[in-house]
Amino acid sequence: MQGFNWIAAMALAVAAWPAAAEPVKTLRYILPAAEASFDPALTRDLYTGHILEAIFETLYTYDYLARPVKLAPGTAAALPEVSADGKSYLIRLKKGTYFTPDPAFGGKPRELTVADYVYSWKRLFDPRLASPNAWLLEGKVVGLDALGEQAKKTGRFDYDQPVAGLEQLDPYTLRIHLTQTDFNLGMILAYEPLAAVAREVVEKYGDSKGDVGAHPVGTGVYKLGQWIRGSRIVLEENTHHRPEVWDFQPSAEGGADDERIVRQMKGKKIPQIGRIEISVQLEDQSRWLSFTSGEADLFWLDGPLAPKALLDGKLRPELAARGVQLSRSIDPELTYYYWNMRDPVLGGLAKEKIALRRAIAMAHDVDEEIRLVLNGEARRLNFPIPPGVVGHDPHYQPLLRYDPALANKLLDRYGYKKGADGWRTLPDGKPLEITYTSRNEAAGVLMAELWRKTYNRLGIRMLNQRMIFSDIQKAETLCKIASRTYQWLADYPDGDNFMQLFYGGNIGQNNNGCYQDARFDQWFEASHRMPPGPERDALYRKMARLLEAQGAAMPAYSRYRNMLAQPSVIGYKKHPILHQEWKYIDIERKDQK
Amino acid sequence: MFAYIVRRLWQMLPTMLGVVLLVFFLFNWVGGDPAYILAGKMANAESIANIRRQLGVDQPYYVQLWIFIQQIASFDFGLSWATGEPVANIIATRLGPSLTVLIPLTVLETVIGIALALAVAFVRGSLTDRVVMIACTVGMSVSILIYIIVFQYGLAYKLGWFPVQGWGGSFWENLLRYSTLPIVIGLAVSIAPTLRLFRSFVLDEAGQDYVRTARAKGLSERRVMWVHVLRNAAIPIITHVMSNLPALLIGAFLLERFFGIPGIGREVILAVERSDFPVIKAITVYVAAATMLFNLLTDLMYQAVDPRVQLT
Amino acid sequence: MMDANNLLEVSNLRIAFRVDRKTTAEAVKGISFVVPRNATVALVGESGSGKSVSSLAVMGLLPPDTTVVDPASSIRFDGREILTMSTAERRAMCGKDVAMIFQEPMSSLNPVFTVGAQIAEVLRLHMGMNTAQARRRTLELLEEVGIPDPAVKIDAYPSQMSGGQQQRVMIAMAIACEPKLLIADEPTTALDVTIQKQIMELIARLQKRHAMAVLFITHDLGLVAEIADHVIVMRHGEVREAGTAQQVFGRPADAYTKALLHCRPTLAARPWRLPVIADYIAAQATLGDIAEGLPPHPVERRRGSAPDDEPVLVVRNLSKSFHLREGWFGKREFKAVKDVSFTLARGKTLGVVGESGSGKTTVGLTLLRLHQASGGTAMFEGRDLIGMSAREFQHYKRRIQIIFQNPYASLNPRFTVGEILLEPMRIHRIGADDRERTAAAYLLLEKVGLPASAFQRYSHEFSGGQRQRIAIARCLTMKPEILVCDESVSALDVSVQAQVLNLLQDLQDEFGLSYIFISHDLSVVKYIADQVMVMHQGAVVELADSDQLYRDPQHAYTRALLAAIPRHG
Amino acid sequence: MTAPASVGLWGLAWRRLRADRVAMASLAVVAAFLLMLLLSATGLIVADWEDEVGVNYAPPSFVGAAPAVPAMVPAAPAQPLPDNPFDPLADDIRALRAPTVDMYGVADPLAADLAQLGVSGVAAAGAGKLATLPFGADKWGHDIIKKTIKGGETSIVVGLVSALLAVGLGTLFGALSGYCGGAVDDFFNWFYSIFTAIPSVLMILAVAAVLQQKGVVTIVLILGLTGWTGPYRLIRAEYIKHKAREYVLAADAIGASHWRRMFGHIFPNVSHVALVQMSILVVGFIKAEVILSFLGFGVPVGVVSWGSMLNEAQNELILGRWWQLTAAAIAMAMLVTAFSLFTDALRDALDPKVK
Repeated sequence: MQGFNWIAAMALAVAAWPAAAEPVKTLRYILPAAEASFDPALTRDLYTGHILEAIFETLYTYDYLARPVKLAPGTAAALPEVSADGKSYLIRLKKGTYFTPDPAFGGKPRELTVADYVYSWKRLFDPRLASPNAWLLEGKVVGLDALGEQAKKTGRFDYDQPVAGLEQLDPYTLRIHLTQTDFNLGMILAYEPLAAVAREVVEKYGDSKGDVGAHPVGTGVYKLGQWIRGSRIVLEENTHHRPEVWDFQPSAEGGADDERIVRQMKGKKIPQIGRIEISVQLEDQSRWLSFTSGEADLFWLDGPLAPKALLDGKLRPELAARGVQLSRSIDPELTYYYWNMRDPVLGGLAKEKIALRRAIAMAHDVDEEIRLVLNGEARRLNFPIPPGVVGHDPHYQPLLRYDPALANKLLDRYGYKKGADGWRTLPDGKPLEITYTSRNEAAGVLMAELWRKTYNRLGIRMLNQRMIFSDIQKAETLCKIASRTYQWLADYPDGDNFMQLFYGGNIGQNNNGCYQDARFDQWFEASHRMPPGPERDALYRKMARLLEAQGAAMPAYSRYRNMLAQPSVIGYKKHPILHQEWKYIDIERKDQK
Repeated sequence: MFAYIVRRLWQMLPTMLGVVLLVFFLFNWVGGDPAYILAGKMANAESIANIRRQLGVDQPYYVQLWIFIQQIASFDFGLSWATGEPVANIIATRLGPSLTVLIPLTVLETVIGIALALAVAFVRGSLTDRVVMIACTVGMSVSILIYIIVFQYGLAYKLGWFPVQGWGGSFWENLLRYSTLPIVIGLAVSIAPTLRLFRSFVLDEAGQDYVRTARAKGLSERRVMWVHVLRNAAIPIITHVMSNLPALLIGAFLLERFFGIPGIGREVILAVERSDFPVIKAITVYVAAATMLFNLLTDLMYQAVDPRVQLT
Repeated sequence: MMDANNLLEVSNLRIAFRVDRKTTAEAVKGISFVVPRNATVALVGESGSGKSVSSLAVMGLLPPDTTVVDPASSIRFDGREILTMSTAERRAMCGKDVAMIFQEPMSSLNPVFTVGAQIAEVLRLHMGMNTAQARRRTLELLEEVGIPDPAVKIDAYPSQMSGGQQQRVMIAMAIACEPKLLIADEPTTALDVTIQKQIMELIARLQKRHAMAVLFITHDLGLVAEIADHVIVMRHGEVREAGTAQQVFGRPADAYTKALLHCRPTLAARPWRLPVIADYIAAQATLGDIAEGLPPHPVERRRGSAPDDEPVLVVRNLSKSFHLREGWFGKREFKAVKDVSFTLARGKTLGVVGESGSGKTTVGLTLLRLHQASGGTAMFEGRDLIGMSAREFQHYKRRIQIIFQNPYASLNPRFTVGEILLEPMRIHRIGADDRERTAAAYLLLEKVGLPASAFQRYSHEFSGGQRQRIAIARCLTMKPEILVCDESVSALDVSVQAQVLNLLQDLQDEFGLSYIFISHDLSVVKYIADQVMVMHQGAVVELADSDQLYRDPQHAYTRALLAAIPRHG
Repeated sequence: MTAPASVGLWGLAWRRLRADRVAMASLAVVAAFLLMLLLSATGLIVADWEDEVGVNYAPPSFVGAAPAVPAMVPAAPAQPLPDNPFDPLADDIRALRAPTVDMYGVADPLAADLAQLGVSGVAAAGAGKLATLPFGADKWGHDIIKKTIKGGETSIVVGLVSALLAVGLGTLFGALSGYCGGAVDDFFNWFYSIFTAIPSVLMILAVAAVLQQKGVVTIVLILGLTGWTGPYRLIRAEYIKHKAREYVLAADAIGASHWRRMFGHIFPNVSHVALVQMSILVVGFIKAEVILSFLGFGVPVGVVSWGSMLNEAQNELILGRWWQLTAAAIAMAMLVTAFSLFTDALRDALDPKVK
């Protein structure tokens, strides 16, 4: 054992080595999946979003504590001035926001102007970049789409050509002209792909085939320090950031917790934490053991780990005793089941097809799914717009309720007779088999198993098709998936972002059930032009009811987001839209290692 | 010697071509359409067509194949579809962590394997020998997944002997702090099959006539084993160790995933999960090339060990 | 009891091997013998006689986990009991006082060390020499055993030496520490006759010069006639006869010894039939004791070609080259057979002799088209067997057959004897149906001297001689005209060899077969062949009637071959 | 017909095997597993493994029921629409639950039918489910013992069939390559060098990355198509060795055709190599199936294998539900150990030194 001790001693010596030079407060965080490119235009996953949100800044952001969420100015001086017809937005920037120093600026500080935003938004339309985020502004801003079209023809995107819809009144003032009424643009502008990047940086490091994704230069509170791809990301405080002070009001539903947070944090400089160390850990066991052994300060308690820390939605006593804090919120997310309206077996508005779909919906035990597949970490949802999103109706009563006996009777009535082998056939005697598609991973298997139970309850044969994500997406855009469980996370917390999932005009994009109904489309188009309010909510209720009545889709649940924090973390509360809240919190470590 | 190496390299070309064709067939022909992953959540037909154009997957197959061959020849596989990182950079940076674990692991495994194999061969046929062999068989029959889960939970978490996972910036920190437990697990998993294999190598040699001669000379059993037998058994041992190395690079992916080691194996799995074809293609081709080069290296090493081998 | 003059005294040695948990097989059944100082003792016996086991027991080289040495056994060396020695004591003795050389010098030397290192290892271990001293002494030893250019060869690896040189190295290693006893276990069996002679002479010379005792183990009684002072004959783990060389060779007392002496064909005589052991054992049983062995057969067989011989196979300029891949695309040609021409007469035997690598086996294989000839013709009934298509040759296959050397490898181990015999008949549609073929097979079994019960058994259940009979029976199923016997009796014990040779001769007499008899053993060829063709490095150096060739060899190589044959009696 | 004394090489091998106690013990274990496979495949046992007999994650009987479980079970059937127990709005929803729902002016096409059929209410869920099972239950309440047996069926079949495929391919290619030599040999060697240049894990991953259809057949194909190289190399070497053996030359001399020599003469003499390879591969493939399941290549829904169980149970372990992992791991370790030991003994028994 001599040798072992020697190694252990060496290891300790090595571990102690960097400790001396670390007076800054450090927060350690774990991502459950690897990050991708740090180019806002190319971001597609929320893991990368964490980092982008810290490095880059959007015009708008959200109030830390306000619930339901409230838009707040980011680099903009104030909320936008929207014209009455909802077609024109006037935006003013705060002065004195600077990009972090970079050789691209020739060593001089470089102030942020509206031209940076205009440039960043143009990039989304550059065909060479093939940004997955162009849809955020697609068809919205006057003249912007035309610029992209022109580039496809000439092969070169002309960034210098002005866009009529993006009127730069002065370096700090921008007026956006929209092609149609849209009251949600403010929330869209808070989405991190629309953050400002500097043209000099992009041109220095190279776009598209270049390496700008490895050189993120933003105006945010943090800048990129050490980066071992796919393993370790260190963010350091941007000491040149414009001074900000923690000043938020407790929200009504936040109660005592919010009061405490305000008490602890009010008046402090933003940020308090000077260094964020993020490690990527792919395995559940590794993550959990890391957190419980104190190697992480904030912990995203996802999926399968929830029962380890939670009991009936509350922190387990042994963790509570250690002072671990739980912050729990519902993700602005809708999980729903759809049945393809163009599928020869399931689709169509004929009564026996509606009966078939509704019978299936009635035979599915959503609560069992929540309990078994999600370990209880979701809230049953009857309305297509989840809580915390504008337009949600907590009082909406579902039409489709779990009642397998009734469902079977309904099928009997419509001639789906059971054969000698115990399986039902179509009314015309042809075999009845329904394909349920799921992703090729653990959760996909579980869901398929659950659905198999549902179909077994009805005496319907189910075939499980498991595909990789890209193939599912491809098949969905072609209306080739018969039925699936689909999850939609809000891009912006407005009901419009959810109702568009069923809009006939979005078939081939994300109306994956390929649902098309003239009444629904008409109501959706009307709601799209309205500002939020009771009038729009009423329309949403009719739309939700129609979906249920026709058995096109059934809302299922929204998942909880559970964040655990070590006792040393101060002022933490999970925000439903923001990926992370690092700049709003503090940490107090007695044994600063 | 030089002529031999040149000739061997020349002979690798058809194999390499086969690997390239196979990889091309798998990914460009059978593989799914990457455009849908990259298009994001609001994909429409037009943006997908644009992505396909940017990736070059809308070209005829022979053009794609030619591009692929050019990429291999120029060591430039372009950028990862998922992260935009140059593929060459991915391979260069992930190799270090993998080797930090694998080289000590291989060295220890080989040394311990040889020592134990010789020790067991001393008592061949005895009860100890049989018990050790059965223990090895039992050890081999447990999935590596279980070793990792249990060792990480037990040694790192419960006993706190090792960090649960992690990877640092300095080589020594990585080697002495973070790699220790993965190496221990790797050893626990691999020592049983290695011991069995090496034992059979040693016993094969121990039955040879020259061993009888050595004993007839009055040499001690230790010298017979460690000098006469080992030197001959080294030939299959070298073959085994060398041919295992490139495969181990990928095979250690479970260790790398569980312990957060940013190595090649983990990268491959990540790429598979993200359908990041350029990365998988590049790694496959390079690992295949490495395998072939290692085979050549093995043959060159034979010459040093075995005078009967004439490389011509 | 201990005679100070006896270096090694083996008494009541009893060794058994564990077969499985319950059964053991006794290999040595309580033998006793002595090796006097300074004397050469030959331990003679056929395979399974226990001679090697006894010698390995002296060296302590028997596998410890499966060997049971009877506790009553005793091996005393120089007054010390070996069997009860500690391992360390025995190690100190082995290689120093007692040394051993083995049958296969190639595999007995460690392939990855230079010969110098392997010799020096003994010197450093037992003589306490340092590296330089050991190297000097190694050079002397290599010189002494007749390695040419020892200063170069000392750094050579065993694979870079010929078989004879390897055995010389083994000998050098054995005598390095001036042992009192050298045990030589069939040291020349794997070598060609000319080399065999040199090694024998070397051992004899060294024995005299170093005043050591030699325990010489061999299956070939004739080999030791010239060098042995004492001869011990063993069979089935027992000593059949022991005595001085003169006594054993001159007046053998035991029937088995006599059989061994007479079963082997000699150059001097060609009896009508070779005597076999059974003859002697039977004679001993009936006559009690016979002083001179069996009376020789009254008629000697006459051999030789005659002008009226009907040629059955005429071979002209047969050549065979192998191509070895070399370089990128290059090939190197190796001529195994160069322009061989001969005529085989019906009912006669052509002997083909030569040392290993002379191409004699290739000639046989090429004639059967088991190897593709590179050139030449082989005319059979006016057709060229070499030139015809494979399809045509299929019909000729049954008419020219071959019996191989290794009786253990030439029968398919997964087939019963019946299947082995029926297969050729089925292929060539000999016989109307399987019943008829089976009947024919039983007849043939009888003909080659095997019991009918053999039909249903597998070849591994038979001894080497019996297997060779099965192989012969297989050929006979097709009623061939020409039989190529490729070293067909070389792997057999002397007594069995005689039986098979007799069988072959009987068959020739009965069916008028023509044999091409390939062998390295000149005595056997002399006995069986009418004509002898001597091959050397792929070419024919001499072709003559056998009596003439042995009486008056024309070529120097033939003479060298003949001179190397050990003579006795 | 056969004389009692006459035993073929296989017979001899069997005799040697029978003398080996470890071999016979492991053979008994393997046979027991195969018997279990046969019974479960024919539906004689564990046909009902999918019945949800226990509560979710019911612990093993010898551990005793989890305290929280009985409290939860009766709660479920109490309400027609079970509320999430931590739903802050639960009370409001209950209060507002009316016999009819507001249709907001949307017509229900099935209103008339449903009115006739009436609301039947939910059958009591969880009623009659056991709080503990002999070795516990999984997520769905399946009996772990039955599931393990059923999973064994899949795993062993996957192992056997894919090993058969791999050895079949390897033997065929190896026989052709070794026997024919020349261009045929060059071609197969080229093929072999390609497949061995790519490490098998990477090969499996690459195929995994592109393959659309997942299922048992896919697993078998992946394993079989990547596993043939080992048998190929050995069989080819054996054929090269045997091709030059005298009994094959003798067969040539008596006029046996190429085909007959390849498969009539040589194959029986190398088949033990194929057999040993086969058993080695079975073990390897049963273990590989676990890794494949880990990577998401698992068996389809409704089918269970040890791999899918281990994969499922991986996360259960840190939640303290160790029984599924333990059951699958032990079952697998037992079979694999027995199979490996048997393979070793088989190899010794078939040792071709007899020849």
